Amino acid sequence: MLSKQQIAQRIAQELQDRWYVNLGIGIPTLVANYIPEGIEVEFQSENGLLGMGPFPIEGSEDADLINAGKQTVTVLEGGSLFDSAMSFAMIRGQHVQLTVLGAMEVAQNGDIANWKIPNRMVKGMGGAMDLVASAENIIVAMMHTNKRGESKILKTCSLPLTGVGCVKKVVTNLAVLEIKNGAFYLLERAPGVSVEEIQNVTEGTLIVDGEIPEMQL
Amino acid sequence: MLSKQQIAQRIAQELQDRWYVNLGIGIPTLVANYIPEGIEVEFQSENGLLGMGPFPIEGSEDADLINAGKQTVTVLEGGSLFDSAMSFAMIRGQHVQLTVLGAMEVAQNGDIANWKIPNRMVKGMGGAMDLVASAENIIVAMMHTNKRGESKILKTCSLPLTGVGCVKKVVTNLAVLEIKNGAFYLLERAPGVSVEEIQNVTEGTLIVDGEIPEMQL
Amino acid sequence: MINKVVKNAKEALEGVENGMTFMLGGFGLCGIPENSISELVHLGVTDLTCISNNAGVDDFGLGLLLQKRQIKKMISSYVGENDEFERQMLSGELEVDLIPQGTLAERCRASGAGIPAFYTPAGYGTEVAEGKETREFNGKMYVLERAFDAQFAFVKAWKGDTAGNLIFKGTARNFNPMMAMAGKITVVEVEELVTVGELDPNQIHTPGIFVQRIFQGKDYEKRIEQRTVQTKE
Amino acid sequence: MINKVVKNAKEALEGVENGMTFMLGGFGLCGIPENSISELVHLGVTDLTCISNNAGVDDFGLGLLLQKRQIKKMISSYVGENDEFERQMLSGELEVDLIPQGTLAERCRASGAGIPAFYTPAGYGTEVAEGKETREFNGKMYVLERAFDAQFAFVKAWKGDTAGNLIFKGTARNFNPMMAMAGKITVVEVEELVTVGELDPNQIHTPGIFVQRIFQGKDYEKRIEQRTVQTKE
Repeated sequence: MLSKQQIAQRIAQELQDRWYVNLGIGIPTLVANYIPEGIEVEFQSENGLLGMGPFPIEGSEDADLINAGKQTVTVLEGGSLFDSAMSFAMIRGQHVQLTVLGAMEVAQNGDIANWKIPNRMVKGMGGAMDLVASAENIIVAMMHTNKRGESKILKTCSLPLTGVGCVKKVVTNLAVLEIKNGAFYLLERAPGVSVEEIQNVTEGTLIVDGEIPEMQL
Repeated sequence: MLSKQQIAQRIAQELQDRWYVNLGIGIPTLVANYIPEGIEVEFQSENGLLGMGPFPIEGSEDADLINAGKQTVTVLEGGSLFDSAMSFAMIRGQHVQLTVLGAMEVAQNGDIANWKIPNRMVKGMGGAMDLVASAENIIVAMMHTNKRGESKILKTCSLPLTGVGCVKKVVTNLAVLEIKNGAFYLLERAPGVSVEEIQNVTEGTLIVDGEIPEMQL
Repeated sequence: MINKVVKNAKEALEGVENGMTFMLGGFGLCGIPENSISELVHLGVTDLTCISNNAGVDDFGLGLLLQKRQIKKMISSYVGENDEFERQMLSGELEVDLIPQGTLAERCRASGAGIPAFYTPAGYGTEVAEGKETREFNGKMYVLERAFDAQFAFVKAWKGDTAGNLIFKGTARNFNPMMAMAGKITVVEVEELVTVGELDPNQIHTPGIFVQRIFQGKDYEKRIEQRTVQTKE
Repeated sequence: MINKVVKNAKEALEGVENGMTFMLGGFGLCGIPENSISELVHLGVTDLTCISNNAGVDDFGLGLLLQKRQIKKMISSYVGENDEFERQMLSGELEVDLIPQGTLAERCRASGAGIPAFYTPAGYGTEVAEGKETREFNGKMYVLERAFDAQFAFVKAWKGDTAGNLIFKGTARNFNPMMAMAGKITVVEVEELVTVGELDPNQIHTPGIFVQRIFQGKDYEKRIEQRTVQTKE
C-alpha cells in the first residue's frame, strides 16, 4: 500500500520532458518533489504563476506570492506572473500538457467528482472544471477507498460531476489504472498488494489482462 | 465653407473633459490640434497606444511607435502601450467615449459606409467596424459632397455598410448635422454658407428648425 | 492626463448602495482590496452581490462582510476557507453561485471587453451547465457563458499613477486586471501612488482608461493563509 | 526551464509546407517577423493562407510573399498600403477575407485561449455578418465569431529569453501576443535573446508556455511607412 508520498512518486514517473504541468492541492502538490532525472518540466499554478519553485526560505516568504493552494512559494528564474484570464487561457487552450488532481470518485467512463457533497461539503470547484475539461492528460491521485472502506473507483459517480469522460489514468494507494472502453484496466499493483485485494475494493469494472507487475518506485 | 482644419476645429468643440477619444485617419487626426482650453482628454490609437502625443522631434522617431495611420508618434507621460486584444477591449467595452472618423456616405438612419467600393477600392475596414458598433458618441468628419459634387449625406447608403444606425453627429465642410428620428437636423451652418446651399447638396431629409446659427470657430 | 485620484476609501466608495453588485479582486487573501472592504463594512451596506473568486476567511477579507450579513449572494469558484460562509450557505441564508475559476475570469474579462457571451468547455455535463445553452464545435461540447454586470469593481494594485495606470505584484495580480476592466466604476487602492511618468508605459498591466477612482491605501495586513517555508540548510 | 532556442530562421521554420495556414504579427510594418518572412520567401512555399492585420507594402513585409504569388488567401482588416495586393485581389488571383480589426484580434486570442466562439457587435448589419449567426443580448445585436486554426504563428518580439518569455516594445506589440498564444507551433524572432533570469517575471508580456521555438533575429530593417516629425524649435 502506497503512502501519499509514494503515490506522488509514482505519478512523477508519468512526467515527460518539456511538459507544462498543473498540480492540484494535496497529493498532486507532492509530485514536484520527484521529478525524474534528465527531465525538464515547468509547473503552472492557476492563480497566475508559471515556473513555480519550492517553498521560500524561512523569512523570505511573500504574501504576494502564493500557489493555488494558498501556500507561499517562489518563482524560478525564467518563470512568469500573469492574471487569471491569461492563466486559464493556458489551461483551456491546452498549453498545459498534464493536470494532476485529487478526486472523491472516478467512474469507468472517465467521469470525475471532486468538488461537492450535496448538503454537506460545498467548497467549490476552483479551477478543476476548467482543468479537466481542457487537459489532454489528466492523472487522478487518490485513495482507492474512502474512510469507511468503500470503493471510490466506481461504475458511475454518485456525487455531482466535475467533468465528464475526461480521466484516462488513476494512481491510488493500491494500483495504477487506465480508463478505456468504459472500464478500469489494471496496469500496476502497489508493492505487496495482490490483484484480488484491488479487485475487492474496486466497484467499477476492473480488467485484469495477464500478469500485473508491481510498481517500481 | 470650412477647410479640413476648420472641420477638425469645429469637432474639437464637441470634446468633453475626461473623455478618451479615438481619432480616425485623415481629418479626424487634426482634431488633436484644437483641444479647447481647460479640457483634459486622452487619445487612444487602436494599434495599442493610450495617451498618444504629438509627432516626434525630427531624429527621435521610432519605427516601433506608430499610430493607427502608421505615422510615427510619441507617448505622453502617463500613457500606456498594450496589445490589439486589449485595445479593442477598450473600444468594444465602451471605455472610449468618442470616436471621430471619416466616411464616404452617411444615411439619415445613422448608417455609415467608409470601407469599400465594390470592384474598385477595397482597403478594408481596419478598426472602423468595431469603433462604430461600440462607441457611445460617434462624430463623422467628412466633405458634404464627393468630387463630382454629389451629396454624401443620403437617404440610404449605396455602398457596403460599416455600421448600422450608429452615427448621431456629422460635421462637414458646410454644416453640423444631428441624426435623429430618421432625418438630418441642421444645427449649424459654416460661416457664409446659406441653409439653401446646404439643402441643395443634401440628398437625405434635412430638417431646418428655426434660425440656424453660424458655427463659431 | 486625466486625473483619477481621490482622497481616501470613503471618497472612493461614494455612490455605493444597498443591493448593488460588486466585483472584488484577489485570490484567497492575496491581492484583496483591504481598504475598500473595510470601508464597505464601515458603510454597512447590505444585500450585496459579490463576485469574487473566494470569500475570505472568517475574520478577514470578505469574511468581514459575511460576519455582518451584508452579502446576499456570492459568485465564486472556491469558498472552502471560510466556515461562516459554509454555515450561511448550507442554512440557506446566503445565496451562492459556484462557477469554474476560468469561467469566472473569462466572464470578468468579457464584461470589460464588450463581449456579451462566449463558449467554454468548463463545466459541460455538470450541474454548472444546467439551464445553459450547450453546443458542439469541432467535435467537442461547450457551454455558453455570459458577461457580468457589476456597478463597482474593487481592485488592489501594487503601484498606480494618478492617471490610473496600474502595476500588480506577484500572484496578487490574479483577478484584479479583469475586474478593473469590468466595473462601471472601478475603484483602485494601491500600495504606492506615484505621479505620471514614473511608470514605464511599456510595462503597465492595466491602462488607466479602465480606472475611475484611485487612492493611496493604508495599513495593509496582507495576511498569509498557508505560510509554507523551508528552513535554511 | 524548458529551452526553446533554435539556431536560426531556417531551423525555426522546419515543418513549414505548402497550403498551410499561418499567423503573422505586426501592424503595418511595425512589429512584423522580418526574418521569418524572408525565410518563407526563401523556402518558396505556396498556397499559403496568411492571417495578418495588414499585407505589407509592395516590396516589404508580406508584400514580398505576394510578389512571389506564395499567398492563396489573406485574412486581414486593412490592406490599403499595398498596390500589388489590390491588383491580385481585384483580379481574383488572391482570395481575401476582410474582417474587423477587433474581431481579428479577439479571434486570435480565442484560438489560443480555448474559446471556440464568442459574440461581438462589430460588423452587425454589414456584409461581414453575412452567413453568420447573429443574436441579441441586452437589446443589442451581436455576431458569432469563431476561433482560427493556424499551424504556425510567426511572432516578432523585442526581448525574449531561452524559456520563450517575451517582451514587446511600443506599438510593435499589436497582434504578436495573441498570435503567440494561437499558433500550434509558435516561432518567435527577437532583437535580443537573453538568458533566463534576465527578464523580470512580473513584466513578461507573453509567458514562455506559448512559444515553441525562439531565435535571435538579424538585420532588422524596421521600415517606417509614414515618417511624421516636427522640427525642433
